[in-house]
Amino acid sequence: MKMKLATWATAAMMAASPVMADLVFPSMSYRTGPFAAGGIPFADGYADYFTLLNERDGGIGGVKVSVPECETAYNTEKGVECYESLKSQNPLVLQPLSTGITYQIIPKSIVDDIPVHTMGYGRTSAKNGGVFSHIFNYPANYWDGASGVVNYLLEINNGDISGKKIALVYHNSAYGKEPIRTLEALAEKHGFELVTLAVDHPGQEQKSQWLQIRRERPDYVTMWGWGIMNQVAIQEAANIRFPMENFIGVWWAGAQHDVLPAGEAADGYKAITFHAVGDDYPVFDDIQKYVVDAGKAAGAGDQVGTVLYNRGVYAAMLAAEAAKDAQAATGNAEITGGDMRDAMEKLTITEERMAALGMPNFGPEFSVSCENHGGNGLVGVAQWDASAQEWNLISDFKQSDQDVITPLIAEDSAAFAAENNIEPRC
Amino acid sequence: MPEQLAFTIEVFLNGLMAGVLYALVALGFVLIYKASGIFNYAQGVMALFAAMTLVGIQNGQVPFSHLINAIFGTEIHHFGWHVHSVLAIAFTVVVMIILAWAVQRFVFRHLVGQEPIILFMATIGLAYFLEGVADLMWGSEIKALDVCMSEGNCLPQGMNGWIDQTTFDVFGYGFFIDNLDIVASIVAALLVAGLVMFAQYTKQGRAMRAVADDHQAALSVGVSLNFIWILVWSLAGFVALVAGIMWGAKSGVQFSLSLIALKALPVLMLGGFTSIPGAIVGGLIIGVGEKLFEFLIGAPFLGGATENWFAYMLALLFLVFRPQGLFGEKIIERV
Amino acid sequence: MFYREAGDFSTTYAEDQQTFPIKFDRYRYYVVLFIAIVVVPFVINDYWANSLLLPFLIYAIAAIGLNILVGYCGQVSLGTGGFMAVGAYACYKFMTGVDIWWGGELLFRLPEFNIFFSVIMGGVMTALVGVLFGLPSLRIKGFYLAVATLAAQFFLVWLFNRVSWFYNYSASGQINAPERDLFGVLITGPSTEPWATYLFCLFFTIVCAVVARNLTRGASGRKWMAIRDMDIAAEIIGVNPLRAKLTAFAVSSFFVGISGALFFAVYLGAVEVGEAFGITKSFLVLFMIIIGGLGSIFGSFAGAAFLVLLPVVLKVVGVDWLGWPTDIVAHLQLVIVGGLIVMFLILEPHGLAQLWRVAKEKLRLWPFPH
Amino acid sequence: MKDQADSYVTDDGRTIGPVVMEMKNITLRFGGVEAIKDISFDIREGEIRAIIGPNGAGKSSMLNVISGFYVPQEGEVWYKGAKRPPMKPFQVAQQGIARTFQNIALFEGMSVLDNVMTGRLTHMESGLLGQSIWKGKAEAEEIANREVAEKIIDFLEIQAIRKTPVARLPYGLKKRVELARALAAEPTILLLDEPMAGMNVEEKEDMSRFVLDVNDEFGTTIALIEHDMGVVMDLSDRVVVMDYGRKIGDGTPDEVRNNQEVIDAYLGVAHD
Repeated sequence: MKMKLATWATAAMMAASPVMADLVFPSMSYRTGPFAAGGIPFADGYADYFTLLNERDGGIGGVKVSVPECETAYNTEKGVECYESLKSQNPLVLQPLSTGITYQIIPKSIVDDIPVHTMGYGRTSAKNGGVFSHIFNYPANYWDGASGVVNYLLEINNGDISGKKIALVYHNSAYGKEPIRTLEALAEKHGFELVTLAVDHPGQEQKSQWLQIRRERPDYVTMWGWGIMNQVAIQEAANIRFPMENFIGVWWAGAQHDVLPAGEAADGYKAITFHAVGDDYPVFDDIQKYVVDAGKAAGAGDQVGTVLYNRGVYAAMLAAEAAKDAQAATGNAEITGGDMRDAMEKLTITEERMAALGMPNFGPEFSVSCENHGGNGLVGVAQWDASAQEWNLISDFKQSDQDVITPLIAEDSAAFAAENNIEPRC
Repeated sequence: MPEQLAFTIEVFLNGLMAGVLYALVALGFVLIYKASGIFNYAQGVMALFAAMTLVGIQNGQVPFSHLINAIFGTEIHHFGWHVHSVLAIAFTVVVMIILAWAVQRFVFRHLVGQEPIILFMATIGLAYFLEGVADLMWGSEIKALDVCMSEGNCLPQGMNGWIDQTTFDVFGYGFFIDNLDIVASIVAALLVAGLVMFAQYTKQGRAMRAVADDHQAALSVGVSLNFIWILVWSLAGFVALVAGIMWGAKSGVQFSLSLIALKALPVLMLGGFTSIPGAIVGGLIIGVGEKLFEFLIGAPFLGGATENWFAYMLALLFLVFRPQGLFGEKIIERV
Repeated sequence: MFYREAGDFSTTYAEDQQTFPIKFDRYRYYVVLFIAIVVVPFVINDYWANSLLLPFLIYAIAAIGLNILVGYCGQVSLGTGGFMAVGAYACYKFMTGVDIWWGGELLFRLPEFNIFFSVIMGGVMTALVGVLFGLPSLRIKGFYLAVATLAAQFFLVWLFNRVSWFYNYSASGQINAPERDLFGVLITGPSTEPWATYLFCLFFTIVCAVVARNLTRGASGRKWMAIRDMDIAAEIIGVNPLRAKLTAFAVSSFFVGISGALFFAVYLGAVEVGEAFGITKSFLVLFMIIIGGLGSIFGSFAGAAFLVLLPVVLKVVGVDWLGWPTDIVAHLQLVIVGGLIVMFLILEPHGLAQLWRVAKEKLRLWPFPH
Repeated sequence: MKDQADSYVTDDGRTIGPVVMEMKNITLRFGGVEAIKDISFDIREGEIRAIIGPNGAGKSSMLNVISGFYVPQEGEVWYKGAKRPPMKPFQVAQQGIARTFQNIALFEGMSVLDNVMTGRLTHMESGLLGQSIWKGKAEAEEIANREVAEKIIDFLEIQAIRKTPVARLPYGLKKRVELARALAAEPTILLLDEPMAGMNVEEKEDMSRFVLDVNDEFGTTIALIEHDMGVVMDLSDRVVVMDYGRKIGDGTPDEVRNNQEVIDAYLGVAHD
């Protein structure tokens, strides 16, 4: 047995070694498993944008980009295997795409000097770059998201939601429990009542939760759902005739595949977002021309312009921009993970910059600093139009309530620093 | 009517409806176990497989297109036609019969006489295999399931509120019952009635019952075991298709659909592996029990999401006090 | 001629009852041990340790544990994931200092245990929980018991997710292994050396395997096997079925708990209960012992090695060599694992261990077939 | 009839001791069916006691009552001069009552040696911890008990198959291994449930010889159920005859042979 083990491991090592000096942006995707429906469009978008850079611009700064894909199936152990095999290829930035894998990688990435970008997931307090030197979660995190939901409710209620009742339906996992603390703090601040309802994975049966919502009669329902839970929740909300426009999901519960199974009934459902929706941007024309039509698309090419595809494109764009900055800063076309990290810490995304890339107003403007790895926490709201089958941005990106979130982040990152003997850098 | 009571009744009713859906899955288990002593863990995956096949045929997908494209570098995905639901269901039934034959021919024929636990593990392997095949065949993205018997006469996608309104007028309080659940209940009732009729009044049905009763005796009067086993696997495949349609209409068709098997297991513990009435009554008890527990105790006092383990705990406690299950006879052990 | 036992006689019962009565086997065993302890630590790197060897060693412990329960005692359990979670969370609590509360007041806080003892405590706590969930086995048998163990699986996962005491009230509900050392060598945390974590796990694996072997070749093992083969007859010849089953649950859970603790503290470093210790984990370990061989310690190793290596090999072949999309390879992997399980059950219900035995028989006679 | 406490010497010179086990008015019901109706009899130390009767007479049920597997609704079991409290089968075994089964109940997944060693389990008491370490007390105990087991194996002439898995053995040998397992327990009373069922004449002769030798060499008290009247009459000191759950005769083989009720039962006279 030992013999075999050694042979195969050697084979694995050889296969995992880098082939040529490309700029390596690994894609830790999950095209299988319970969350495949969400993983496929993101992975397609991420890969297609880099393919576009290669095809249209000849790479970044003249160096070709390679996107080795490693299937994690949203599973932490596979994520570890991916991390270890990708580590040796000099990756510039990792997008673990799962909260579990992120937590696993956080301490290692510092040791291995590989920056990690967890966009809209992962450990929220990683926003405190002083403690989490290699973790970036710009442009927004879950606590921004929770605050964004409340902000939007304040907006449509003319700034007063005291006495209102808001129910949170959440995936009974670390991810789902993320917004609770923020919402509790906000409930105190704004005087609304918070009801929390847990749904066990996978969430195929949510009758009792929605019957409780029927009983509690909340004014608004917000949802931290993922996977099949989203579709069932929207269906059940329709069943109890809960008004869809009062139902707001997190950005992981606001894609096409979440609302399509419910059909007409999902019309009016809302979800927060930190990037634009729809395919009305010049960059998609280029993707169509250089990537899809050229037969180089990562998937079937039918996902272009869907919410999670856009998120993949957006993540790739942010990574590519940071890489450009790093090349400019070092004066070197071939950069390392360390260079990339330094550039990410100084990244500034402006309206002009996005427009120049063919993505005007695609996401919020933000800038990163050592203290702030999380951007400004600008959150927008999109709404589903079932008849046109498209998402529309109905509230522009707005600042989340930093008065509430900052102390929570300070507290949690301090705990991590204490646990791991980290001296804050700034 | 006091609010709490009204809500409790509502939860009770919805629990019954959920129980019907659980029973629907459990039924497939019972059919196979009764006839062949195989505890078929793959029943859930069969539901997924059936539902995916149905949607795939409806949408004119090319089976294994991803694999073909990967190997030959082609770009094929769809045939470009759309098949009517009724026809698609018929095709799917054919596929399930072929599957039943293949399972019998390539797996269980070689495992005749093995211990039950080995057979059980084989079905777990089968479950993985089928899941992989289903994904390879039709792709792992989520698909909406839309079944129409005729134009405009489709499976309901959501409640129309009629019951709510009517009961509100009568009791001064509206009861919520999902009309998909009502459809499911009717379908389940028809299915059970059909199965009973089949078992009672057809030659094959009688042979099936004979096999369930005593393999040896059935063999000795000239019943082909092989045929009967293919028959029950086909029937179980059909039941899986119905369960897959009902669950798929609720949540779309994707990977997690296979996990409905886990919902049926406590039902089986309670009702016994060999009893069709047991599966139905067990399903109802589990459905009502877990909903009421979550509603009255779980959510208010324990933080919610208790349904999964409560169903198992309920079945476990029940079995500790009555090991023979709901409808089983007291077992006299002999040496 | 490669493998011979001629001229190899036992002259005492002690010699006859040792683990490897045949000299050739014994020497090979020493060679493997030598390589594992002395050679591997010098050549190991991060990829080997974290992707292959640690999961192999840790799953081997879990598989040995489950094999005692299923393979030796005949009690099928689908609760392995839940029991591993108990080990992981117990280990976490002991390594960060257990805080005992009463009526909202902090009564006292145990000192932080050394990582070594934390892992042991993970095993001990799991053994206690295992006994608790083993109690119904006296009345519930066969499939009914298998399904009943799912109650443990779901309940335990729910419990660790729900009660914040278990994850020290952290905001995310995840548990993170803080940096801990043994004799000044880091064992947990991000800065560990691969050889250190490897040797730490190897130590537990070897001890667990030896203990399992000792138990199964002695009186306890015979009691378990008697219960497995015919529980009524066993009871009539004087085996207390409750005690036999509960010791099997306790020993099995102890091993599973150790593996859960190592899985969390040394291998992953951070886990979330529902994801890491869900029902798929229960099935995975069960597959290991089916493929490896029920009722065989060697089989537990073989099964663990097989299922840890298979995905990596498939990935290398499918993605890196053939260049297929990752999702197709992942789907194929399901097909292959499922197909292999069915194939093994048809061709060799006793798994890799039996194949190994048959191969040895053949080798013994080679080159003369008779 | 001799007094319960007395010993006596048989014609062939064996000493039969006082009563070691006594069944008093045992009644056993399954639901509405009475399997045993108010039966009393005793077993003396060192004797070979047979229970005979046609199929369905309740013989096996009687054995199951003795080994504690069935709990009678009425009646008492006295063992070594004291009333036996309700106990589980394994406790009965620990008191020194071993048995074989009508349908062989060997542990098919284990070797012959291991099967015989399971008979020694009631004599082994090292704890889990000791066994985990193996070296020391546990190993010493293992070897001591192995020696006893090997003696039994020698005695029953099954040395050559000791490492063979029992599943591979032919029927006759299985029966012998089962006897070995029961003997390994060094029981006070050995219960044999149809030890010669399904055997050919030669095998029967072998088995009869073993039964007599066991009784002779170890002084083990034996209670056996057997169909073959010839064998029973040759082997046993005293015989209980059962029919339809009732006792219809009890005494020496000669007494039983001449009992009218027994003759009727065996010749099939219609019951009232």
